[in-house]
Amino acid sequence: MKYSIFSLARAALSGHKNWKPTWRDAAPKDRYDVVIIGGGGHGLATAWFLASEFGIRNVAVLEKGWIGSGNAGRNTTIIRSNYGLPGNTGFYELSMKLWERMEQDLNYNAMVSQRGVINLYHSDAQRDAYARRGNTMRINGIDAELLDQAALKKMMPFLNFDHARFPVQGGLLQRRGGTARHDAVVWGYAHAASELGVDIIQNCEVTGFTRDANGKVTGVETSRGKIGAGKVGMAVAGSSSRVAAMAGLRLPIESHVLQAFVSEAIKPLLPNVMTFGAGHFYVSQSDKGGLVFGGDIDGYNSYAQRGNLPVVEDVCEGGMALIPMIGRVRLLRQWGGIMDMSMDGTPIIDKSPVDGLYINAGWCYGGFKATPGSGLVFAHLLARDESHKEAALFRLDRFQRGAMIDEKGQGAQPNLH
Amino acid sequence: MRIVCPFCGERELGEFTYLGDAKPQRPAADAGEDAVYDYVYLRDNIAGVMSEHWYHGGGCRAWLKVTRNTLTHEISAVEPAAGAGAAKVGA
Amino acid sequence: MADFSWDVRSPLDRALVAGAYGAQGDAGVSLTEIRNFDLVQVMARRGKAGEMAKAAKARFGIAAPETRKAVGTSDATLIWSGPDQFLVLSKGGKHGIDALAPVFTGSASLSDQSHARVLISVSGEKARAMLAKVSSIDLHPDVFGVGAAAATSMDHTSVTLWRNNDRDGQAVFNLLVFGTFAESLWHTILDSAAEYGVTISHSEELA
Amino acid sequence: MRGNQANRLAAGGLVDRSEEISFRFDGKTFFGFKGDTLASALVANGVRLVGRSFKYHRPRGILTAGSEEPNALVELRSGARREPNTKATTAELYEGLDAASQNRWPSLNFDVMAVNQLFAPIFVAGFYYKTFMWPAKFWEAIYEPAIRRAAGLGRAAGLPDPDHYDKAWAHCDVVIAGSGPAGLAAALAAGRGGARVILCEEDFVLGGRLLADGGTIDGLPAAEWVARAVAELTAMPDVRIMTRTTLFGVYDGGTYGAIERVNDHLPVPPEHQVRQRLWRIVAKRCVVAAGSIERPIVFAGNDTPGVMMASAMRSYINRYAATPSRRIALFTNNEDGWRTAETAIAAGLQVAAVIDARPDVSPAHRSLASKGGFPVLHGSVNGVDGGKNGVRKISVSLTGGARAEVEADGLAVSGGWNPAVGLTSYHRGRPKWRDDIAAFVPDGAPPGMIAAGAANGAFGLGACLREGFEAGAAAARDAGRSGSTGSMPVANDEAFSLMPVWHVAGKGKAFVDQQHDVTASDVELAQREGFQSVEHLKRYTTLGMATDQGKTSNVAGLAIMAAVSGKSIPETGTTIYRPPYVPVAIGAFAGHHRDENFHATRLTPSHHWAAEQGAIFVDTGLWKRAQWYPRAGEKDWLESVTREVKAVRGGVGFCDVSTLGKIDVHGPDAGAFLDRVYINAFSSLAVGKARYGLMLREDGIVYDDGTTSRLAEDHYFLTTTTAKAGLVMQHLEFCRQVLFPELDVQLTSVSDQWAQFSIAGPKARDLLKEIVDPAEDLSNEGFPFMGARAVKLRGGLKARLFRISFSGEMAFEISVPARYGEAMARNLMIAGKPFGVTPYGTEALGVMRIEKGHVAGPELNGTTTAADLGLGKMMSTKKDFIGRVMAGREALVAPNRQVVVGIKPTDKARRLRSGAHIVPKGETPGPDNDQGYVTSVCFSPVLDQWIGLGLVERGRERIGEIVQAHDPLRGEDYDVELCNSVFYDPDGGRQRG
Repeated sequence: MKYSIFSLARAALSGHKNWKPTWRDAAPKDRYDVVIIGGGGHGLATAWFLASEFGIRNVAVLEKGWIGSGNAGRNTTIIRSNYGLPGNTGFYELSMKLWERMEQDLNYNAMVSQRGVINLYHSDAQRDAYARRGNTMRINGIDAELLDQAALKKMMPFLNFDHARFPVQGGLLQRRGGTARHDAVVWGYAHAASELGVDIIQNCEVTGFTRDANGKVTGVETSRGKIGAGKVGMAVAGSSSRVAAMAGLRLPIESHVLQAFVSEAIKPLLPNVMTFGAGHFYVSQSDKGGLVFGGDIDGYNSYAQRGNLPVVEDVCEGGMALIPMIGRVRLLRQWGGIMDMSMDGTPIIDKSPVDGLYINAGWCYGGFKATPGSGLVFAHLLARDESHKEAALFRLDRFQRGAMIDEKGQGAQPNLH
Repeated sequence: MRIVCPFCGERELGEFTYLGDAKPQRPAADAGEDAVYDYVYLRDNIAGVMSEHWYHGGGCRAWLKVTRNTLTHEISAVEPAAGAGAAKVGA
Repeated sequence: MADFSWDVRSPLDRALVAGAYGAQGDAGVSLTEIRNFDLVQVMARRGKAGEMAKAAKARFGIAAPETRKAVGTSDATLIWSGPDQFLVLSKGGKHGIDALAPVFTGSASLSDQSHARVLISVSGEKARAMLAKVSSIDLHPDVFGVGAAAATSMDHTSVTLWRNNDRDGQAVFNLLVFGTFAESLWHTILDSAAEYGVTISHSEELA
Repeated sequence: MRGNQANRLAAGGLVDRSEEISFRFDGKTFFGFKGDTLASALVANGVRLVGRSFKYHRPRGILTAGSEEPNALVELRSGARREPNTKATTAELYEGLDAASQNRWPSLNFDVMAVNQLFAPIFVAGFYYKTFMWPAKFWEAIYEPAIRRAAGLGRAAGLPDPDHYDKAWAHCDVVIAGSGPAGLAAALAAGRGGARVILCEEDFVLGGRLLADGGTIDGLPAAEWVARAVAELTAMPDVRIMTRTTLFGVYDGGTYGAIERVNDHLPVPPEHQVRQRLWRIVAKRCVVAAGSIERPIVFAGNDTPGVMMASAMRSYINRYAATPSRRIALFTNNEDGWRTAETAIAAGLQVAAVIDARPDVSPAHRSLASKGGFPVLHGSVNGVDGGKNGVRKISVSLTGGARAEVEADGLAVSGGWNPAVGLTSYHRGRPKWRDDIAAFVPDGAPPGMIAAGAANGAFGLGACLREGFEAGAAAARDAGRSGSTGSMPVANDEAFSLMPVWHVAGKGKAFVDQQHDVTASDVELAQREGFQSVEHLKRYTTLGMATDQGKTSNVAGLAIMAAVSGKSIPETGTTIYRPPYVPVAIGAFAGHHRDENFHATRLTPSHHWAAEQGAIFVDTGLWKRAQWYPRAGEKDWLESVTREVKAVRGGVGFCDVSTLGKIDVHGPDAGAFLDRVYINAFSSLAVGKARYGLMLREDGIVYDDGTTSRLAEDHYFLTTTTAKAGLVMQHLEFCRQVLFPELDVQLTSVSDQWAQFSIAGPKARDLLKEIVDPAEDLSNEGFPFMGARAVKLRGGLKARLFRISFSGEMAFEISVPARYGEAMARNLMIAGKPFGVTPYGTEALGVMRIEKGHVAGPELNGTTTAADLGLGKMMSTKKDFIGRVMAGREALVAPNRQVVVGIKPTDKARRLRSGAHIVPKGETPGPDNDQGYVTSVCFSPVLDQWIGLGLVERGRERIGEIVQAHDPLRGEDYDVELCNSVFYDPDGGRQRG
């Protein structure tokens, strides 16, 4: 059903008794043209693009728990396209353009808020690295501005300019960057995909793959029975290695815990999204009023979805060092998500060595902003059996060929990306 | 998390640095590119009990082999790397 | 021919201001920097732990610590600093690197650390309360008794910590910190101790 | 007494009437007593309206007496110390306390935003997902700002926090959360047993519910028993009692987080003291005796000021001698609620009626009713008639369908009790449902943790003491303490009978989550729209996401969800519990590490000397390094740096390079070891010689570089870059201990042992002769380029001397023990006077390395190979080394890679900037012709123009080509020439000379 202020007003008259479910809670059919494992943002977006862009509507999205129960529902909701290396730059901008039309595409308000994302620099070397990156963005038609300290003082007078261990010198600003309401993105894609006939099947855990004589994947075994599939796509960041292992694959990925935090809700305090350049801290304020912030991963392999105190302290130290006015704001809740940390910090969207199985993985902690772009290029790969041009470098074999896309220059050490 | 360093006793997480899975062994010089690729890039990424390399850089600077459950963070064993405390070897 | 002198300066030369600091009244913490000492790192060679131990016994008359302990002789303190290694703390060159080199030939590798570290002695009835702010290890008397030693970190900086003999009924903790971090860590320690009141001094004598 | 505390009882309570305290709420002055909370003082003064709700701005009062409070949130203090969303129920009263109500305009009493209530029919759960979509541009411009302004209750200070915080570690056998009967009993058992105990109590007095509910323990009145227990515990040296301290989280390995509000009960912290302290408590065992939280019942108007939890009402009357209401009605579905009627009567208050949902009540209570002269109505409250000034009338639907009305100015509600299952559930353990008490109890607690007493669903006083005592004794035993635990305190168990009632149908809004204005119909709507998982329910309605994390609302919410979806409550399940148990100030987690103390600071041995010279310092990692030494009359940094460079190139200068990582590599296999970690050979290096070395990561990418010297057969002195010093040490230890344990090699960091100075320039040797012992041969023959040896200095000081050059001039690096570093700087100035010696900083160092084409940080960026840097020939083919195999991968040896090349603007007056990209001349810049970028730049005094290094596609094959420097960020486009990266003295004659 169509959402608008009018339908809302109409519904109010009848005490909101007539709303239908936002998406159909479907039961599995015997067979689908495409089965997508993972009912997160990426999986649901992929299903919607398959149905809307490529006309493939006999699609199922299988979710082990409730949709959005993975990283889609645990992230810090930042969207941006300020990447510096070929492969990333174009892809994330493709995604950004899709964010900009998401509400109209989906008829669902995901609260996409282009309030600006600024990466602060604290040294000449950092400034130079940002200049290089910002110029890459501009060359690729992406908005970017290099701000000096004076401009920053105007824009964010609350930053610690006077007593900082590492004084802020300026920042790289992308005004089109910002935030979106993470759960609403999941529900919006579920809503729109469901309207186009996609089956969204919750509480359906994949336990194995069915293969034919040639080893081609012909479907999946699940906690709700066998489901046949022309093609199977996996979008299960955090658990990619576990699902791939069911098909006998080892991936260049480690699972790590990334913690995130939210403060008590307060009246508007922070105007945009900011990232500390001399410590592990980034923050934005949600429309509900909480400061949503985070920092670095805990640094050890983990599937526990919870972290430890040293990182909580490290992140809050960064916060206080950068914004001393948040000292009395209270941290309300801490949680953790499982990150698919790849060996170069860049995702993998490719056919797998196993015929019929397609991989969408390795998002590290950058998966949320990629949601629409990931959905489009993965749908493209599933529909056409060839990479979308903006995902052509996210190949699985790039590590064998030495064609890594390593923004941080940390090499095959996932916990440093 | 607390790790019982075989040399220093129980210490808090902040004194240690993580490297990763201790299972992959560095291939011999003549093993070839595929073997080294596998060693450098591919991981079992175990959900469960895993043997890992940790460095006690904030303490005695020993490299350790820690057996830890990645689902619960529970640590079941810690032993020194082959070259930590090697002065006792054969002595 | 220019004439000039080689005067020695501790990394705390400027930061350390002798006297009282922080809260008024009886000081709960007393901090003393001990200056100008010899410190040698002794690391056994592969498979030579036994020989190193023999050499140490012969030189110092006591066994070098093989576990987290500090042992003292009349003119040296041997402090465990990790597997197969210990530090020799002394004064006046008697156990300096040149003197010890021949002692451990073939059994251990020696490295001079005399100038790499700053030695701070912490005591007072609030010493443990203050140290609890910068050290994550358990300093309860039953756990960290006289002669206990630890290679650990304070404020993310490596330190060697050991407990000396008590002085007038109170525990004394000795702290070897890296020289280039010393001023920074010193200020952190002062901030941690301020609420208890501090007396600050420096000395040429090994406690 | 100055104040007229109208609702304060004449006697009783734990407040200290001898200490009257004045405080302000919304600008009006009131008085209370020491021992009050802000809430109890407001109650004593008859203040009922304390806040406005989140969405509808409905008037709200005080619901509870603890940290579960959803409504009575205030802005405490003012100016830079303003604390939004502070619970009046836990804020300790102090002289001059200043608090303001939140989320209202212009005033609490008259709040125009209350107009929102008119739109209530539209403002249902999730309404914003369905609208505000057109036109797209309007979201940031209009809709979102309006929503953001409306959201959030209190206002943060908006000024730097002036208070200090610190953090500390504590270690014990048993940590106990809560000092009620179970907590005190646990502490007694564990303490007597000989355990090291830490007892955390978030309140400022010990006793928990005993403070409000009393009782008899070991034949003593509860208060007296508590006093004795506390006295006994205080006498135990290894028992530490921490009041005003909340255990908020449990982490791996028995690490617990606790927050101590050291000075929040004072207007400002005393000098040298912190506001709050974060504790990391390491404990072998943990006893959770955090009690339980009484739960509301959801009915229309249940948010009216004057509606209060029954137990909270007892707290205010018994503990604070303050009466929330004069004529009280009680709505209960369980035995325990009746205590409030008893309390009210004992306090001489009127009981209007008891509405009990259960079919029958005990004879004792019947006689209480007749004595008290109030009716017992069997049924449920289904509506409250009242407003911002409180409750007037209560409507009751009686069992059997009849209706009744009760006149009362206060309504006490008891829907039963929920054990505080937070701490026990933080490791993803899910609490389990118990039908007999209709509540979730702990299950799957983290290792070493056990819940006792009400926190474990044992609600009787006797049971609390028993469970607490046994848990404490067991914890001590598990920790290896075998002392005798003495006798267990005993008390009677009250009867407990409850008939679950979650939601009573009625007209008007019935609130589940009062702070977030989530109503029963919102829960039903969520279910209707398919948000049936409890996590979906929470996220769609925001149920339980407010500052109380749903302590009073979660269970009721999922009970209602269960009812509408036809599932049982356990089937419906709970959401994931997350720490902290109570919100914790961000400043406390940061502690001492803020402002200049954010990170440690490393100082070079000559730092204070350089400061005296007026050096400008730059942060490199943790180091402060002299960047340049300005002189009077110099107009900018460039003029100073240019002078320093010219002084070196024309005479002699020196620079403190002690920040380089320095490592002693000892042992018979030291050479073999270095052969494996460097791409080039070191076993072949002669004693007395230095060599430049390059290290790769195992993936074939350059890791670090530096010169390493052989001081003896079995002793090398290795240097690393400043940036990588610590990491290289870790990497080398990994190689030594893990990869090559068979090698006999030892590593020691000597970074802090040596003060190292670079002495560079044509007159370097002349200056050095003044410093070193005349007996030392410094001639080119006696000490040639790349020589390395120990030398004696004038005055006998021992030093190490290296003939290495980063500047391209004849240069030496000299190392002296660090405490002589400052003397060395002074002596170089004295001895160098005749030669015009000039100290230079990192900028001049950088200029000279660029002029010489030496690569550094910007080129060693973690993606470049040895060949990219022009150092491919260094890779030995005769040995294995780290990174050898992966370095050969196709894409890493591709012909079109971006490689290091020199770059200079064709217009000599033009400034070159790092970060500018390189595109072919005449082409329009785009993704397809973006061929590289400028990595490092400087103004070269020698060439009298800006020059730089860059990483450019096939750069070395294109020397002489004119290309375009494209810098849209700074709006610049200009021509540059690709040139040899060695701009100065390419054949190296000067450094060998």
